[in-house]
Amino acid sequence: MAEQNGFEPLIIGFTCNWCSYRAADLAGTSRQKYPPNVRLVRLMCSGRLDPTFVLKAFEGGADAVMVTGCHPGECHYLEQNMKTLRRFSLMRRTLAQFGIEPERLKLVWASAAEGVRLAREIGNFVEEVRALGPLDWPSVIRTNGDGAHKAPPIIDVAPAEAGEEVPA
Amino acid sequence: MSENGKEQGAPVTAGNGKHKLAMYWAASCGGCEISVLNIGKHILDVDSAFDIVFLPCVADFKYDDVRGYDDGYIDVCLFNGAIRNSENEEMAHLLRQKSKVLVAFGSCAYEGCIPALSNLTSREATLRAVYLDNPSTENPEGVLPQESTAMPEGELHIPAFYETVRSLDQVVDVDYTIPGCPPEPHQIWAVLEVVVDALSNGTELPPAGSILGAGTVALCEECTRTKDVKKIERFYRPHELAPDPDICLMEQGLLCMGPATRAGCGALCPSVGMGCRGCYGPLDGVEDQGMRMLAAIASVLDVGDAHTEEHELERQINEVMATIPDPAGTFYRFSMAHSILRRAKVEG
Amino acid sequence: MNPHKSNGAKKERIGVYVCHCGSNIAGIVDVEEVSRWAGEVLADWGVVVSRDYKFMCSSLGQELIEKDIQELDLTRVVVGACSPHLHEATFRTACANGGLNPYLCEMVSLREQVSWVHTDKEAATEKAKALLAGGVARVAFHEPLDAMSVPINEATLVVGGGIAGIQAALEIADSGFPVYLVEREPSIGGHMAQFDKTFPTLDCSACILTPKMVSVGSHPNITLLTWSEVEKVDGYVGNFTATVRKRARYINIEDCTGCGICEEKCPKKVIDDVFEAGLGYRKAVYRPFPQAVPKYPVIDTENCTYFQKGKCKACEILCPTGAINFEQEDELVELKVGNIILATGYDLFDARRITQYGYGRLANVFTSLEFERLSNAAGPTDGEIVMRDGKSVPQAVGIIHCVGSRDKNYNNYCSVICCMQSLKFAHLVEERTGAEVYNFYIDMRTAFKDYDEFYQRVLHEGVHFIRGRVAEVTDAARLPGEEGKLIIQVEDTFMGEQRRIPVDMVILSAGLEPRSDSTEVAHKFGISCSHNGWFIEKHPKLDPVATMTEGIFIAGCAQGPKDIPASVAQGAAAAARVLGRIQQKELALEPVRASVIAEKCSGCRICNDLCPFNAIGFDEEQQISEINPALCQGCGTCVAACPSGAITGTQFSDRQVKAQLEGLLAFATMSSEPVAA
Amino acid sequence: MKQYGYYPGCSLERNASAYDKSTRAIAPALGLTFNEIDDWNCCGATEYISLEKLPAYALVGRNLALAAEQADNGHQLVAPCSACFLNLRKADRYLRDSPVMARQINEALAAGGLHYEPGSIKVRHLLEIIVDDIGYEAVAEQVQAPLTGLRVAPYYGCLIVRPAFDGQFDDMEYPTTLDRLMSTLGAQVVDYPVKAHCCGGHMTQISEPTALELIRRLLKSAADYEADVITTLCPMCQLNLDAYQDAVNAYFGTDYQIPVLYFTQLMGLAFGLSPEEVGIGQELVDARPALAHIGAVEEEAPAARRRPSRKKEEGLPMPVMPEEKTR
Amino acid sequence: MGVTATRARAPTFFEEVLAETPGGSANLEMCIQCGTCGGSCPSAADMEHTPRRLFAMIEAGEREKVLRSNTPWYCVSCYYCMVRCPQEVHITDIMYSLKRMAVREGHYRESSAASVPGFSETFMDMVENYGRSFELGLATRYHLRHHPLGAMKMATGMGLDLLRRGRMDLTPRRIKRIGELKAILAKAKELGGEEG
Repeated sequence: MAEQNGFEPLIIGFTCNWCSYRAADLAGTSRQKYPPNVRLVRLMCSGRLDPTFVLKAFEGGADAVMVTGCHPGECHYLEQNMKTLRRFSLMRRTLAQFGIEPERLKLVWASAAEGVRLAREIGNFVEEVRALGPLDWPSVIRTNGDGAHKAPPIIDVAPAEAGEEVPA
Repeated sequence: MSENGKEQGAPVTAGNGKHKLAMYWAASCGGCEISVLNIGKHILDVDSAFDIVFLPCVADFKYDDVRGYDDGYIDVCLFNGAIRNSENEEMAHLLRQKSKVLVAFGSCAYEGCIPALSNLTSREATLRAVYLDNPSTENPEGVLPQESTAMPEGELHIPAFYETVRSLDQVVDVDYTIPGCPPEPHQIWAVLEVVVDALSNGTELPPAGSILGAGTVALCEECTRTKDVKKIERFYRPHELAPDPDICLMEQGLLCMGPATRAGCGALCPSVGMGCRGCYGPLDGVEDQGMRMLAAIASVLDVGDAHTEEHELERQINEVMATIPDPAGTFYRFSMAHSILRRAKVEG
Repeated sequence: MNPHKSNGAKKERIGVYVCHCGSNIAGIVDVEEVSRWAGEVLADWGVVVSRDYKFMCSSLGQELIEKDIQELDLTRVVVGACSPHLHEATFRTACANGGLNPYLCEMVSLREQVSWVHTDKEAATEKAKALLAGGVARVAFHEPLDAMSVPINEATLVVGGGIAGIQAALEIADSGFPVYLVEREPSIGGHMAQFDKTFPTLDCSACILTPKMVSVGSHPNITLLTWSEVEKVDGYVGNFTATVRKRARYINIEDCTGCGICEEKCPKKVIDDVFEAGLGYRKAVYRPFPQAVPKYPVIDTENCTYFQKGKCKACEILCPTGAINFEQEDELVELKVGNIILATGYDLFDARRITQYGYGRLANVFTSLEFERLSNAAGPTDGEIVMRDGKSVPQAVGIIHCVGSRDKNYNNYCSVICCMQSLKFAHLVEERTGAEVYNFYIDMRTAFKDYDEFYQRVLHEGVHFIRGRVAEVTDAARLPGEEGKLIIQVEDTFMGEQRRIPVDMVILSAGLEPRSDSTEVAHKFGISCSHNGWFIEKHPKLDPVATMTEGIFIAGCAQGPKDIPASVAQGAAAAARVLGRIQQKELALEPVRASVIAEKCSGCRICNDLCPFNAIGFDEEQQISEINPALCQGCGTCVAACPSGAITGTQFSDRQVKAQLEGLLAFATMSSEPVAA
Repeated sequence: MKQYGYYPGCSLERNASAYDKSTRAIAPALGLTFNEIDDWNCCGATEYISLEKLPAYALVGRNLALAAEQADNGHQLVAPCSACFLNLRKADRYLRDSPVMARQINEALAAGGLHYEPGSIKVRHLLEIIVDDIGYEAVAEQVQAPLTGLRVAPYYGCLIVRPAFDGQFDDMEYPTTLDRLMSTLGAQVVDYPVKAHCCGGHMTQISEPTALELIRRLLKSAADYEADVITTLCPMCQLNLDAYQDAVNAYFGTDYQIPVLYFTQLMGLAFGLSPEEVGIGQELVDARPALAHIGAVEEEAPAARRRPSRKKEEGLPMPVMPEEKTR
Repeated sequence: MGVTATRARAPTFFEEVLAETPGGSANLEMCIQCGTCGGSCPSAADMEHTPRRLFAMIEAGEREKVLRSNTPWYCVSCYYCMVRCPQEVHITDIMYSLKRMAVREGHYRESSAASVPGFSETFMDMVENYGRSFELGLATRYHLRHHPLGAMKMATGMGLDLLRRGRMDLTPRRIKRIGELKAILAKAKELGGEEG
């Protein structure tokens, strides 16, 4: 993987509002250092994670995605993280079929008290992804896909009334 | 939205006063044409309203004839089939140029459909499968199609076979979409009726970009089976069990894409005990039919107790998830080209 | 993706504010650059003003936002500062003051997630930009929301009549509001009623507890339901409906005077595994103990001769007021309450699980609870500390700490009370029998007021302390002098040698465990409990008695092992929280909620079973699913699960998250140039 | 017929041939078929691993690989020797736990043209399958000559109950399965406290005094509880208790004469097999006098040895034990 | 597993011990010095240091003292310590690790258990040459080498009895494919060498 020297992975991390986001806060307040490659998105619960978000991250150029939440049995919404765990299992298998190494999708349980652990996990993950090399989906679509992707970016869309985004 | 699109509505007639209809098949199976014929007696209404100016399936038109038309000469073009090779792409551009209203007709043109499943592998692998590895293939010299072949008479050319199958709207602007594999005849007629009316009486055409000939909620609404709370132990392959005729198939452990699929077909497959395959595509606001279905399925698969030891928990869950042998092929059977990822990453 | 591509479609006017937080952020992140960049590059995305300021949370900082909203008529605000968990409220208020709906404000954490965790200034600044871009892209899709408010029913349900529950009930009742106190056993009092002395002051447990029990029994504002259990709970904060099963006592309490004749005359003697910890006996009709509240006995049908054999009725015949009623049946009562306090207490670790300590096999091995009864003046031996034979007084006694606690094979936590309890035992044995007493401990944990002083006192009394976790208790004599004794085998870690210490009696300081049914109870009340079964508080430090479920509070050992003072404090704390709610009369709820878009729902019912708070229902009429906003806690699991995109969630809609993702990735300076696959 | 792979181990070839003989003798009655692993090798006992790590695991690895290779009769491998049982189980468990070691061991096995997929063989102890797979009831049905009157001290030793490398089948401190099995045979079970204590293993070769003390503790306790015979399920335990009994007597000036028999021998006798058929006579401490007690009227066990009953006239009740409910 | 995480500097003695111990994690870093091991050990009386103490010494990096200690050699692998340990430290396995390290570095010679590895070595030769162990050969050969008197005892007393009752072979048995086994062990040693 010589051509990947100096490759800095870009990672999107999803956190739940109660455990893992607070773990990230704690990592901060306790000045735990970790590489800047991860950009966090806060959800209320890991159960909110629509697998579509993961694809959006890859499509947008993320090299990997980290899903975090409360430990099983300690979910602040009782058992919703179990749904996350199930989706995760199925998602990894599906992504593998798309030629995306399952290792690019990581699940980390972190309680609000585990700032140190979260920081360490992030550090390790960045190294794991560095070893995997870039995913760079845009170019997958370019090089493998004979043409640029034309799905309209969300930002162009004016907020509709109640509904979700308008049809592509 | 295309330039030509802007001129819609102004009734344009030629010679015999009939409108010009074209229908083309790119990478498709021909089912769409048959489905059009299946509109039954209305075929006469179509005939009285339209001149067929291009329809390779039934009449011997040459591409040059089309090239000869003025831009926008064709009033309505029903384009079915996905963009699999350079010929498909070329024709897409040509027909776009020549048509006032270009309709992505059927699942292939709309979202890639079965041809696009090959996006999960490479062009090379596809050719191998077809020309070399296929048990029924007799090809001792291992000849593969070449884009150009030198013959005594000179060079022969065939279209370039693309790595990735694309949907029509990924190549040219599309005015309307009629989903389905194939679109249901009654839906086809309903759409044509509107168009004919608009063209001849100047009535309002549906807003550009609309999906026509389909519902706005999921198939379940059309499905007559009784639905209850979902708690699914595991999934079964269709051959593994004979489903109860009245209960929701999913509740019986048969994977049904109905909840993630646009209504319009009248829930044909479920009505005969076969789970919906998803050919009418995702609903408004759902960007990726496959992932949405995945999320739903995984949420209702009733496995895993939070207090189990973590590895064991993982094992149990993976075990149950494994009852869906081919997730990508199942969830993206029709929408691969239109999915967010659009294809698999293939090394080399 | 090209950030400069026209976003003209956006008509939002967004204001961006980057906080220095003194040098906390500015020390690592080039805030001026970030704010300048946002102003220029993100202009396409609707940013009309971008400022940086020393302390955005200061009143001046907030005024900055308010002024801009009014003068530049901003429609959205993004603040890049600390964690939203600190100051989201602050800036929402600022927006509100400026006349903008507070929920149109988005916070980006540039301190906890950037400056405090990164060292490379350039990388940190780049990341700050990306995070800000995410916030700006996201905020465009925020919707104006109004906090929803629910009325609070004045009545409170307290579950569990131990000291924590008693305290909570009294606090609320004394403030003049109605309380229902539900207790599973025939009497309130809990474990504390079983004790003789309480550490470190050694004052008599009964003497301090009984008065409280009595006032609970007689309090005009307290409805006491003993011998009862909560069967189910419906509704949500402000108006819960709890269904309670009042098990038949077979006593007409309006006639019963509590004279105790029935108990006296009942021919059926049973071992009392609950109150006497299996060390004493009770009758088939009984009150656990003389000071029981209420004073009415219950008939235990499992053991009652009449219920088993169909004859006897001694109690009925001899009851002076004819209060016995064999026909009585369970009754279900519905309670309407606004708040619930769970004080369901703990179970004692089952010492038989540690086979090598021989409990249950070796007669003279006792558990802490057994010893409490043994040493209790009102106990089976009237406080005589004797061996299992009921007569002989032990010459040497070993007390083993941490039984079932701090042990990964059983419970990995410290049970908190055992050290002090063991010291108490040591003192009592020494004082009453003069026996040689050995304490075997791993660490002495005598935190809190006057505890270590008590340790000093017991040391002074000449009790032996051996630092070492006991390996086994055996009656297998090896050497002369061990015959007929219990031998405690242990490494004296200070000597660094294995020792075998012969004693007559062994007391196991068994740890505290969650109630065996704690998970079911948690489920019933819709709160969560940790993997070992303790109820989980909303915040371990800052919100110790609230739970994630609005209107449900926890107190005492149900939340984790603790001693009497701590339990009382929690009971009072929970009461205070509830009283606060009651006084407000109504409660504003965060409007982060999911809702079904009726016209998009096909009624597939995939979502119906996903909500642990039972917020999702099915409208048989219209054949579509619907969400009760008061029950919804806003986790969004159903939003992600709806296969037809018919459920949407405020504050976390698909579009908001996807937009944020695009923003975060739009300036992917991290990623190296695409490597052709 | 239940099929199992069979790993006798070195001891059962000679020193413990009585164990092997009696095991094979009772198998038919219980409907058990043992298929001996072809060309198995020593498990390394406690010695090999004291000097080498990888080779030690490779040594065991070969046996597992062979068992897997010859596993057409089921993937369960029975080891009557507790030490072999432990080594096989432990190796399998650690290979599962550490992929790195699994890789290395398979690299080594490859040198011998073998391969082992960790977890593909389930190692069971003989007692385990008799109790769990066959069951007490089935055993009871085979009893022709109940061991009435024989006071048997069941001795488990360590390695069958500790540590639970692959699921625990009995209490690690105070096991009861062999007790139940013995009472099923009609014997009077001696409930003595040291039944799972250590026999010293190879300590006899390392520091004889240490070993003899460990053996003495067992003999003393069994004697205190007036056992006629000690029954064991491990060749090493049998060797130490039996062959070193004289040495103990000599060293401590005691006079223990407690025969030590394999539980399979007692099962054989109860099933009506002749002493010869189950290899009686190979023990150094003659078992015949003790076995003469069989059929003798059951005399009361000394009260002191009994656990006080839960409900006594005077005195405080005892706690209920779980097994009191089950039994 | 902070302790086992790879580090730039050379591993400490503590880390070496962990690395030498097979399986998942030996949890030695979790030891809280409670003494359950020392209390449970049936041969603790004859040990120079209780296991607990040994662990403290390992933590303190007392390499020589630890590897010179007779403690590991007196371990009878009864696993009482391991199953009772409240911190799930793999004590018995660590004892084996220490034996191997002691032999590798020759420290055991200075221990009171100096002769012990001899027995193991003899045993190993047996196994490596025949594929099976062989009590008589083992015992006699070992005793002849280490305490001749013991050999006498073997040859006369107990040994003879065992022999009479057909419980001992005079000649060892060799497995069929001894070559295969030798190849496997050789490869394993080679790999072990790289690793160690």
